[in-house]
This record gives sequence, structure tokens and C-alpha cells, in this order.
Amino acid sequence: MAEPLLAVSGLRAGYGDVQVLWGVDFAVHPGEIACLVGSNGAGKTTLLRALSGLLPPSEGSIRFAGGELAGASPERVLGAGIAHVPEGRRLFAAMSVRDNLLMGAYLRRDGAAALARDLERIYEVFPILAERRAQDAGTLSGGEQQMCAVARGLMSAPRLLLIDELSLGLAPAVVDQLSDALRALNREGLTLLVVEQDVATALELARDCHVMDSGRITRSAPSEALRNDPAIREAYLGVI
Amino acid sequence: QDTIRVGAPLPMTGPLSPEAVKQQRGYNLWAETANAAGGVKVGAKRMKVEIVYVDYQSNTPRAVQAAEKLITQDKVSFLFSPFGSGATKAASGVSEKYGVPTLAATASSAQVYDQGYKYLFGTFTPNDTLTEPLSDIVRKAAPGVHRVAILARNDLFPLAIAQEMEKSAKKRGMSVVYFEKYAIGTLDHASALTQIKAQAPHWIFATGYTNDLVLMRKQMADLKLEAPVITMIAAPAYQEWIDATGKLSENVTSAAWWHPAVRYKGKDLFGSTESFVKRFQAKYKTLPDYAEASAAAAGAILQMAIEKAGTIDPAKVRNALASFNETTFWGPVKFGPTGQIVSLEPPVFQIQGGKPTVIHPAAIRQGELRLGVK
Amino acid sequence: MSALLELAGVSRAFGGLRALSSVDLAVQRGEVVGLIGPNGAGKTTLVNVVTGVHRATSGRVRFDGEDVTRLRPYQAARRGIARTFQIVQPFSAMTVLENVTAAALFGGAARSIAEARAQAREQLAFVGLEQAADRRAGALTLAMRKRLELAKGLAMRPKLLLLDEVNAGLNAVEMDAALALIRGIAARGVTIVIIEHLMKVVLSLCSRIVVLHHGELIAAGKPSEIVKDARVVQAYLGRRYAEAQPAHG
Amino acid sequence: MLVLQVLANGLILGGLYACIAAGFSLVWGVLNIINILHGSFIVLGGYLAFFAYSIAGIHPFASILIAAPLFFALGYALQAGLINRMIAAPVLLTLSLTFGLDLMLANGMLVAFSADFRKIILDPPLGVLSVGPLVVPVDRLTAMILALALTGLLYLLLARSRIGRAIVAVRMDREAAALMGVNVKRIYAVTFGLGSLMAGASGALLAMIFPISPLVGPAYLGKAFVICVLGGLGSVPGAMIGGLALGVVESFGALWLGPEYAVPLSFTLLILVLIVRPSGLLGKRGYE
Amino acid sequence: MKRDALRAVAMFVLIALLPLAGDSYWLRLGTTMLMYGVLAISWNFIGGMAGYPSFASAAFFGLGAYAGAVAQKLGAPMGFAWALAGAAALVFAAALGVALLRLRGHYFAIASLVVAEVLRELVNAATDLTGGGMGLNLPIPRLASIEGQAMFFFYAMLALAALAFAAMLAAMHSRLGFGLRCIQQNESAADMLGVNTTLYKVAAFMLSGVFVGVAGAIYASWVHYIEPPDVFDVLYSVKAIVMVLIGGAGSVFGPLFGAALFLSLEELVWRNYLQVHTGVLGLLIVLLVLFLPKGLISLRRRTA
Ligand SMILES: Nc1ncnc2c1ncn2[C@@H]1O[C@H](COP(=O)(O)OP(=O)(O)OP(=O)(O)O)[C@@H](O)[C@H]1O
Ligand SMILES: Nc1ncnc2c1ncn2[C@@H]1O[C@H](COP(=O)(O)OP(=O)(O)OP(=O)(O)O)[C@@H](O)[C@H]1O
Ligand SMILES: [Mg+2]
Ligand SMILES: [Mg+2]
Repeated sequence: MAEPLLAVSGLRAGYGDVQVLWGVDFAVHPGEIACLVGSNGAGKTTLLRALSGLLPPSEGSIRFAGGELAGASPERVLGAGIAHVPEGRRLFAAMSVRDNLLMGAYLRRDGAAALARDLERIYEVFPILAERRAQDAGTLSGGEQQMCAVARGLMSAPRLLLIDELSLGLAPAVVDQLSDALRALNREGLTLLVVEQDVATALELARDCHVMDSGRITRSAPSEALRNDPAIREAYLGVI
Repeated sequence: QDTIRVGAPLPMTGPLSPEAVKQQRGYNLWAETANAAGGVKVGAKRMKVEIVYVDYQSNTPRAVQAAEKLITQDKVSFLFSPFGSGATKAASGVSEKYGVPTLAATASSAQVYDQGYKYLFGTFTPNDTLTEPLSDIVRKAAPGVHRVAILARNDLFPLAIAQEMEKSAKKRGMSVVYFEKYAIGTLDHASALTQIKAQAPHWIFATGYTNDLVLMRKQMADLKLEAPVITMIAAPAYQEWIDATGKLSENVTSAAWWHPAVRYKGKDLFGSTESFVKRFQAKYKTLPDYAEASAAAAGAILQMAIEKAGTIDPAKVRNALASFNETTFWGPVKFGPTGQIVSLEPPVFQIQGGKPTVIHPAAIRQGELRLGVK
Repeated sequence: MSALLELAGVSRAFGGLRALSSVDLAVQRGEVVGLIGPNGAGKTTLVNVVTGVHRATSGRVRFDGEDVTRLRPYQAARRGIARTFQIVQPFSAMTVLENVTAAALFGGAARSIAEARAQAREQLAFVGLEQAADRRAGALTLAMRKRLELAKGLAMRPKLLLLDEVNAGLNAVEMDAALALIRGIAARGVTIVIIEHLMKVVLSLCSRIVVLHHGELIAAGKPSEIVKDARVVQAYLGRRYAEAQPAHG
Repeated sequence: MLVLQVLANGLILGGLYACIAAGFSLVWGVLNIINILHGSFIVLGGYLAFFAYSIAGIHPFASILIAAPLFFALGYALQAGLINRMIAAPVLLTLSLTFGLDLMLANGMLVAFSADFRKIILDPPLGVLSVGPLVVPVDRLTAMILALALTGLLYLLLARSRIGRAIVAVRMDREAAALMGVNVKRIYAVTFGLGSLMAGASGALLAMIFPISPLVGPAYLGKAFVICVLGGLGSVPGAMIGGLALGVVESFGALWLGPEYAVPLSFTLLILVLIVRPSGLLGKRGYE
Repeated sequence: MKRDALRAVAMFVLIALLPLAGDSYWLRLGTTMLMYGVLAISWNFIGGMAGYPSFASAAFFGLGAYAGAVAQKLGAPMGFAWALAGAAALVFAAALGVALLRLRGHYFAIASLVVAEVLRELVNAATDLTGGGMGLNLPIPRLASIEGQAMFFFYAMLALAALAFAAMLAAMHSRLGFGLRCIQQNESAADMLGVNTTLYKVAAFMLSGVFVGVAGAIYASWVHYIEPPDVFDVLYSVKAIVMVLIGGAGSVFGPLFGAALFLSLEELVWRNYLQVHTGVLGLLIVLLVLFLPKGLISLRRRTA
């Protein structure tokens, strides 16, 4: 197997006195879609925040494409090629959709033409955004906002895209669209790490899956294997 | 105890601080001169003087507080009033309460003195002693002047003198075609001046502090507002106003309670007016204006009263002041029943060639009234 | 018996955009109604209109026999309409307990702070948050905050509870617990309107489903009928869902 | 006729007001800081122009070019060194901070420059422009045009440039902006620098029109407050419109009600506008 | 609550003993301190509890001062004039609150700031009633000796401060205080929970006005001369806020501690640094904000 694109080891982080991550180890390989599942409060969001530099880790290492990113600023992390679509979307509410997308490309310096091309591509993947490009992002519906947030993340042309709560609040048809879009992007070489509560969808989408519990990765395995694992089924898939 | 402590609450910070500097110069000059001469003669001994300053931040109630602090904490025997009629009026209650003789160097409005207080004495004559001779001069030199426009700062002294001006003008049959107040802190006078211009007055009478009148004079020129007579009170008596308006100051008239061109033979420590001006210039490299001279005069008068009483007992010094009748470099000094000076004839002057030129009273006249201000 | 909530010709426009256009809807007492529709269909807007956050541009809303079209939110709350927010809105610097106490005190029937606190503890126990009672609401995870929203809603002793995506962000197992919870609420006699994109929730809880699309009601009926409705499949569920459906059911 | 002249007066005054308020509004809208120092910065800019002219003979219009970088650097340093430490604090704390700093600066200026009023007297004076019956002083007119130009430049910077978009993004969501790779602290410093630049530059312009002294800062600050609420916080076009509106309203208020009422009138107007449009005239994209 | 009340009683009794120790200067300081305390406590209702950054203190203060002074000028006895001033402030706060409290955050702050300016100019213009720019002299109460007067105003201010404090303590532990805290955290959510936000905010605003109004009237009688720029000075608003921040916003004793500390600083600096006293005060404020952003109260917590 190739060198991992992202390798995390011994990562610890928390908020003030509250330690949330207790030594996280896992790896994401180039060109794959990986997913991160875990029960409520396991620390998934915290992990993504630590990865993207929003929350400085207290210990551990984050190796990305050969460089060390633990303790780096969000600016450096993004520059290195990791974009983060945060929980709660966090769009710039009073900016137009288009300006939001352009903000995604804030660090890019490859010229207006490349930007315009990528913008067009985004509008193809998410036609609703094209329709609403001049509308303030704050007045979009929940699902539209989620699309805008993913699209904004893509605009930085990242190598690795972190998405927190991918399907949260999305209509079933949109989840399908979004999954399709992500797969397409993935085929073009984008690596993805997705946090997803709908474990069935996650397992379907991802090749590797990491299970998080109480601030640690307790299991990392191909999705195939997990899908048929009775313990996982009982803990995360449930029965109707 | 061998020093006489005199309290001086002053607005050293805040909008009135330029005035505080002037007061301080006058008081300091007096104290230095007196001390250099060995001090004030009190009966058989000589006592040095010490002035205790307190900043009241241009805030009148703070001035009251400062006066009380000076009397009760710093144990001063005498007080120089805070600046201006308003604060003087407010603080005079305190000195009255404690029975401390108080000299007001910058309070002219009659309302300050008619409260029936016994310990307050002021070196400025009432406001109408400025507007009356001014009106006479204008009437005589330019009989055609009969439309008067008045623009006053809504503040105790500027407003009071504007009201006197209105009376003086009406008394002489002139018509007041415009009378408005402007708020403290006004940044723009264009509207008022435009309206005045539409009235085509012969005489524009404006009051305010230095910055108000600098701005107003500049805006008059901007709007091409011209008139045979333009009077401004009291800023033109200050060099900084002349500096800040430059050529626009030419031919603006004003009146004040004193001018360095007056000539009196005083019995005070400064002696003649000339020697006072010389001393002042030696120390501060500039001519004294009326506010600076008044402060020094307050000191000189206090000194003479103490020497006459032969003690620093407040009641006795107070009586010496009440019966005071001497000539000083400031002029003849005699206080009326309310405590306000009644013996002065304030000079009227005009800026000519960038310098204040006295045009009244006749005894010290340096030039004639020139008409036309552009 | 008349309906508990009745919307007649309700429209709401934002500038040129018609987020709701003449919606007619009646919710009977004791019903559990599902409200679904694509993103941006106007579901949250409908909740906002009912609770007085936005005022209907036209049309009327009746609740419990009264016209509530022009009520302010607090008035609606006191008449027995409670809601949860899609984007959760806790008092983040207060503790969980205080959050629910506030709801019991101002929206509920509690006569004193002490009484409200006691009621709040009950509700926290009911939703399973009693362990977190003394934590700062801002430090809760998303799912816990949603449960907190639920507890707040319940503490108001509502007649009608509008749940705007309270189950989003839960994994399947957690969701099962949440479903049991909501069933328990319904069993107390509270009328419930559920907005949810998780078909599993809607299908298993609701006796009736209404579908909004572009601000208009396009379908209403039993769950089994709705999932087969061509327009609903086309606008909302997507073909894949429809294809997977038979295998599921 | 009278009305026309007063309108002209009001517009010219309003142009100057706009320039006073733009930087203040920006800092307030973006950094959520009510910068009490703004008034004193304007005064300091005035002194800079005054001394540049009286000592080195540099024309006030030219001294803007000196004031701009100097004040930008001053503001940048202040924000980066001091205010950034408090940035997450509630607005009243940063207000107290700038209040304290302002007391220091104002006191410092008082000691350094004394309280005397000074004014730049151009030699030769620029004179007045007569258009039919209207008279317009050239110095005010030029100052207003420069003021509006500066404000316009600021607007373009915010609307068009990459850094401008970053400023707007930071204003809306600090953390999300950081995720976009924006160095938030630097943007803060840049924004404060821009606000200071506008203050210094407008001070340099005003020194030619108004007498300056360390004591007039609060007057300018008060105007800035009113204008930026009239126009909507953080909005540069709002500041422009608010400034012009205030100038015109004050002028007509003085004409019709008497100069005494010019100021209360403008304040009353402000409150009315707020009650009718709680986020200012152009406040749609306002901060809160 | 009981413990706080007991402590407060002890504290006020201690303050009441001050005249035994000091001369009239100290009495004057004490009176000013209590006045500042009233300002700070009152601001806490709207600013600390409801979270609305009000700058209206100066407006209430000036209004109360002039209402009391004019009433006395027209012949009302002093006590009645004070009560009248309180009522005027209360009514004014209610009317103003209904209009202004629709505004949020900064906009509210500015609107409330401007109110004082408008009132000042109106009072300035109403020359016949208020004396306008010439100020207004109040009758000097000839009732007792100088010391007796000083004592009288000291105890009057003390009573007012105690009243304001009791009102704050009661409000904090009542439905009102709870509702206000909800409003502070998230107003629309509070609304949705059934809090009548308008009513609560206006009530808080009225509480923040009434005591300040009375304080203004007492102040006017005490200094027996007032003028518009003084009693409508925006610094009253700013100081109220700074004092609460110094003391620690939201705490029970914070406003009082803040007032005491602020006044001591102001007085010390004023006496000792003639030329630069405002600058030194500024420096102290900056240092306090930078190093004790949560106020003095946080010191105790830190050491505890
Ligand atoms: N700002 C904060 N301050 C203190 N504790 C926090 C904060 N944010 C999160 N936590 C705590 O950290 C732990 C992990 O939270 P996190 O949001 O990472 O979980 P998660 O796995 O993303 O959960 P969810 O599935 O609900 O999103 C939780 O116990 C939470 O209460
Ligand atoms: N305050 C507003 N101003 C302008 N447009 C708005 C506003 N609120 C909502 N909208 C628009 O109204 C439409 C309906 O929005 P709403 O939030 O009701 O959708 P929704 O059905 O709840 O969607 P979702 O399932 O994604 O939450 C959307 O297109 C949205 O952009
Ligand atoms: Mg999470
Ligand atoms: Mg919604």
C-alpha cells in the first residue's frame, strides 16, 4: 500500500480543562474516501478541528503529505492542502453565494481563469447554487447551505477535504446527489475524510472506515468488513 | 505659619483649558513678583504667598468640589474664583459658606454678584459697559448703520453679552434683524451666516470662544459675508485668535475690560501699567491680554487689601476689600455694593494691521474706527 | 371536533421569493404529522409563521379555536405552541438545568422558580439528560443540544410541539432511542408536527405526511401512499430511494 | 436661492462628515470595536497637517500622503500589539480599553500641543468659487472631494480586492474565515490600520477647515457615531450617505429652526431612523 | 440570597459609620462614592442582567437633576422634588424603552447615548424654565450647619444606594432576573420560550432609570448649582459601565466595589498628577482591562 496522505498518531486535544481526544491514531490514504463514525460526543468534531488547526493539539503528530502539521495555523493547514467543511456550515451569512465560494479560494494564487473554471465546475455539480449565486448565503435553506459549504471547501482545490456531518439536514435526493458528486470528485483524485452519522450511507460511500469512541479510534477497517460485523451493526446500525 | 495660601481652582483640562493657562500666568506672575519683593506685608512681618492649584476639568460642579477641597483640606485663606461667570457663581456659594474672601478675575455677568454674597469681589465690570461705548462709537462714526445681526453662543457669558448688545442697539434706534443662539460644540455656522447674509446687516455682532469665532470668521469670508462693522467678543483680544484668522482679522472690532495700551499709575506691586506689561513680556515673551492681566490684578488687589487690614483674618480682609479704593495697573479699583468693580472704563479696540488698536476711551486712543470688514 | 392547528391560505414572501404560497393545512388533536419536502421548500418558514417569528404575508393561522396569525412568539408559546430550532438555540452560558427551568417558568405552568426547577429535572430525566444537568449548555454536543431543545419544549407543557429536525445528527442506534422518546411524548397527548429528512423517522412515527415543495403543498396522505407518489419521489426522495424502498419495506 | 446655498453648504459639510465616519464604521462593523480613539486620531492627523504646513510648508492636501501610511502603521501596531489581546472580549471591554487609551492620547496631546486652538491658514488662500448666486469655498470643496474620493477608495478596496473580501468575511464569522486560510489577527490589524488611516487623513483635511485643539476629538467622535448608525454599521456606502444626510439635515435644521437646534435635530432624526429602520438606512448587510 | 443580603446589610452599616471617622472632605467623597454606586448598580439592571449596553445613565441623571431642581425652584419641598425626579425618570424610561429596546446591540447603545445629548440641548433651549446655558441655582438649605448638611446628603445618598442594591438583589433572584438572563443569552429563543421580552426589557430599563433619576435630584440639591453640560455629561454613562466592568459584571457586589475603586483611583490621580491625571487614569483603565478583564471579583475567585 502507498504512503498514507494523512497519518495521525497520539493526538490529544481538548477545551480548557476538558480533554476530549486521548491519543488518536489513524491514517488516510491518497485517493480514498474515508469515513469517521462514532457515537454522539465521541470527539469527531474535535478531531477535525484539531486537524484543520482550529484547535491546537496538546500532543501528538499530524503528518500530511510528508510535512508535520500539528500546531500549524488554519492558514498553513489549508495551504498544505487540507480543507474543512465545518459542523454547522458556518457560511458568511450576508455574503452572496458566489462571494462565499470565492472566499473558499482565498489562498489560491493560480489566476482568475482557473478560478472561473472551477466556479463553473462547482455550479455544474450543484446547479441550485448557480441559481442562487447572487443571493445572500444566510437566507438559503438548510440543505442549500450545506451544499454551499461543501462547494466552498472545494474551491480551495484541496488534496484532502474534511466534511463534518455530511448528510445532516439534507433531503434524501440531495444526499444522493452529494454522494454522487463526492464520488466523482474522488475519482478525479480528491481524498475525502467524512464524518457521517448515517452509518449505512457512510459505509456505502467510503472505502475505509474509522470508528471513534471516547476520544480514541477503536477500530479502523475496510467498510466491507465493518458492514458485516455484528458488533458494529448493533452499536451503530441498529434495527428499525 | 509664614505663608499665605491662596486657592485657585482652574479648568486645566477640558474645553476651557486654554483659559486656565492664562489665569495661571497672571497668578504666577503676581506670586513671583510679590515673593521676590520679600512677600506680603502683614502687620509687622512679611509673608510669602503660595498658590494652590486644583484642576476642575472644565466641569462646574467639580469646581465647587475643588473650592471646598481647597478650603477644608488645603486650608487656604483666600480663593481665586474658577473661570467664567457660571463656575464663579456656582463656587461663590462655597466661599460664602466658609467665609473665605474670594476674588473673581473673569466673571462679568451681573447675575453672579446679585446673590447677596458678602465675600465675593470681581474685577470685571458688568457686560453693558462693553456694549454701550461700542454702540456709541459705531453710531457716531457710521450713522447709516442700523441693521444689526447677533449670533451668540448659548453659554452664560456669550449669551448675556449678546443680550446686552441687543438692548444697546435698540436703545439707539437700530433694528436687530437677526438674533440666534448656537449650541456649544457647533462645527458649522454656514446656515446661520447664509441667513444673516440674506438680511444684509450693517453690523454683525458675534460672541463665543476662540475656536467658535475662528471658524465663524473663516466661514464669513467663505460665504462672502461682509459688513461695515463686524464685532466679535471676546476672542479678538487674544493673540491666538489673530494668528488663527490671519488677514481675516483685519478691522474686526471688539471690547474687553483691559488692554495693554491703557496707562494707569498704580500703587500696587507692579506700579504702572507699562511696568506690568514689561514684566509680563519679560517672563512670557508675549503681550498680556485682559484675562492674564485680570488674574495678576486680582492678586495685586488681594495683596493690597491684606496689607491694609494688617492681618489675614478673613473677615478683616473682606472689609478691606469692601472699602477698597485705589488705583492699580489695572485701573482705578472700587467695588460696588454687590462686590463687582464699578470704577473701570473698559477699552474698545479694533484689529488694524494685525494688531489690536484702541479706539476708546479717548485718553488712550491709538486710532479711529475703520469701517468695512472683508 | 375542530382541528388543533389550522392554516388557511397562508403565504409568506421574502422580497420576491415566495417561501410559502397559500398553504392550507389542518392538524388534528393527538395527531403526529410529518412535514417533509426538499431543502428550501419552506418547512422552517412554516414553523416560523405558526410561532409568530415571521408574520404571514397573507392567510390566517388558527390554533385551538383562536386566531393566532398576529401573535408575538412569547404569546404563541404561552398558548401552548412549543418548537425546537433547526439551528439549535440554547442559552449557552447557562447550565442545562437552567435552560429547561426557563422554559418551565416562562412557557409552562410553574408558579415559582423552585417549582420550575423541579419540573425541569423531570423533563431532563425524561429525555435522558439528567447527567448533564449542571453542564454549560454551550459545551454539549450537537445531539445533546437537540435533546435539550426537546426538554425545553416539553417543559412548556405544550399542546402542539413542532420538531424541526431534532433527530438530525444521530446515528441509527441513538435515533431508535429518540424515536421511543417522541412516541412517549405523543402518548402524553401532545400533538406533534415533525420536520425531518430522515425517512426512517417520519415513516415510523407519523400517521400522516404532508409534502411541501416550493412553498406549496404537493401531497398529503398516509406514509405508504406518500412514498409511492410520483411527484414526491421526483422532487424529494430521489429515484434511488424509490428503488431501494421495496427491499426495505 | 437661500435654500440652494444652504443645500450646497450641507452637502459640502456632509462630504467631510462621511470621511470622518467611514473608518470608524469599518472598525466597528468588522472588529466589533467601538473605537473611542477615533476622534483623537482625527485631531492628531490635524496636528500633523498643521505642523507639516507651518514648519515644512507642505500643503495639507499633500500631507494626506504622509498621514495615510503613518496612521495606518500606528493603527496596525496598536491593534496587533494591544487590542488583539482582547478581541474575543465583549464589546464593552474593548470600549473601555479604547476609552482608556483615548484618555492617555488626549492628555498627551494636551501636554504636547497645549489647548490653544490652531488653524492652518493657507497662503495664498484658495478663495471661493462663485457659481451664479452660489458661493462655494474652494478649500472646503476640494477637501470634500478628496474626502469622498478617499471614502470611495476604501469602498473599492472592500468590495473588489481579495483583502477586502477577507475583511468582510472576518466580520461575519471569524472562525469560518480562519478556515478559509485568512490570518484573522492580521486582518484585524489591517482593518484597524485602515480605520486609523481614514481618521488621520480626514484629520489632515479638516485642519484646513476647522480650528483644531486636543479638545475637539469628542465632537468628531459624536458625529461619527451618528453617521455610522444612520448609514448602517460597517457599511462604507452607508457612511457616505449617512454623512451627506447629516450635513444636509444640520444645515436645514439651523436654517429653519435656528442654529441652536441643528444638533438636537440631527440626533432626533437618528433616533427616528433607528426606530423605523433598526439597522440604519443601508443596514441590510449591517453587522447586527 | 440570604447570605448576600446579610453581607450587604453589614457593608451598608459600615459605610454609615463613615461620618464618625472623617471630616467634610471625606464625607463629600463618601457621598460621591455612593452616587457612583447608584449609577453602577442601576446600569447593572439593563447592561449586566439584560445585556443591553445602555448609555442612558447620563440622560436619567440629568433628567432627574433638572426635574428635581425645577420642582424646587417652583416651590416644591426637597423630598417631594426628589420623588418627583424619580417618577419622571421612571416614566421617561418606560416611554423610551418601548421605542429603543427594539434595537439590538450597538444600535441600542448609540441610540441611548444620543438621548442624553437631545435632552441636554432641549434643557439648554428651555431657558425660561431651566435657565438654559446660564445654569440653575438651587436654594441652599439653611436647615443646619455646614457639617449637618454634608451629613444629610450623605445619608440620603446612602439610603438611595441601599434601596437600589436591595432592588437589584431582589431582581436577581426573581422571575424578572431569570428572564433577563435568558434575554441576554439569546433573545429570540427567550421570546420563543414565553418570555415577554419587551415587558422585561422595559422593566429593566425603568429600574435602571429610576434610582439614577433620584440620584440626579439629590446631587442637584447637594451641589446647589447645575448646568446642562454637567448633568448630561456622557461621562456619567461611560463611568457607570467602567465601574461595573472593574467590579465584575453580573456579580452582586461588583458594581459597588467597582464604584469604590473607580472613585478612589479618580481621586488619587486627580490629586497627585495635576497635568496628566486624565492620562494616568486612562493608563489605569487600560491596565485593568488587560490584566483583570473579568473585574475585581475574579481576583477573589482566582485566589480561592
Ligand atoms: N467548546 C467546548 N467546550 C467544552 N467542551 C466541549 C466543547 N465542544 C465540545 N465539547 C465536548 O467535547 C466532547 C466531544 O465533542 P465533539 O463535538 O467533538 O463530539 P462529536 O463526536 O462531534 O459529537 P456529535 O456527533 O454530537 O457531533 C463532548 O463531550 C463535548 O461536550
Ligand atoms: N429570512 C429570509 N430571508 C430571505 N429568504 C429566506 C429567509 N428565510 C428563508 N428564506 C428562503 O425561503 C425558502 C424556504 O426556506 P426554509 O428555511 O423554510 O426551507 P426548509 O424547507 O426549512 O429547508 P431545509 O429542509 O433545508 O431546512 C428558502 O429558499 C430560503 O432561501
Ligand atoms: Mg460533531
Ligand atoms: Mg428548515
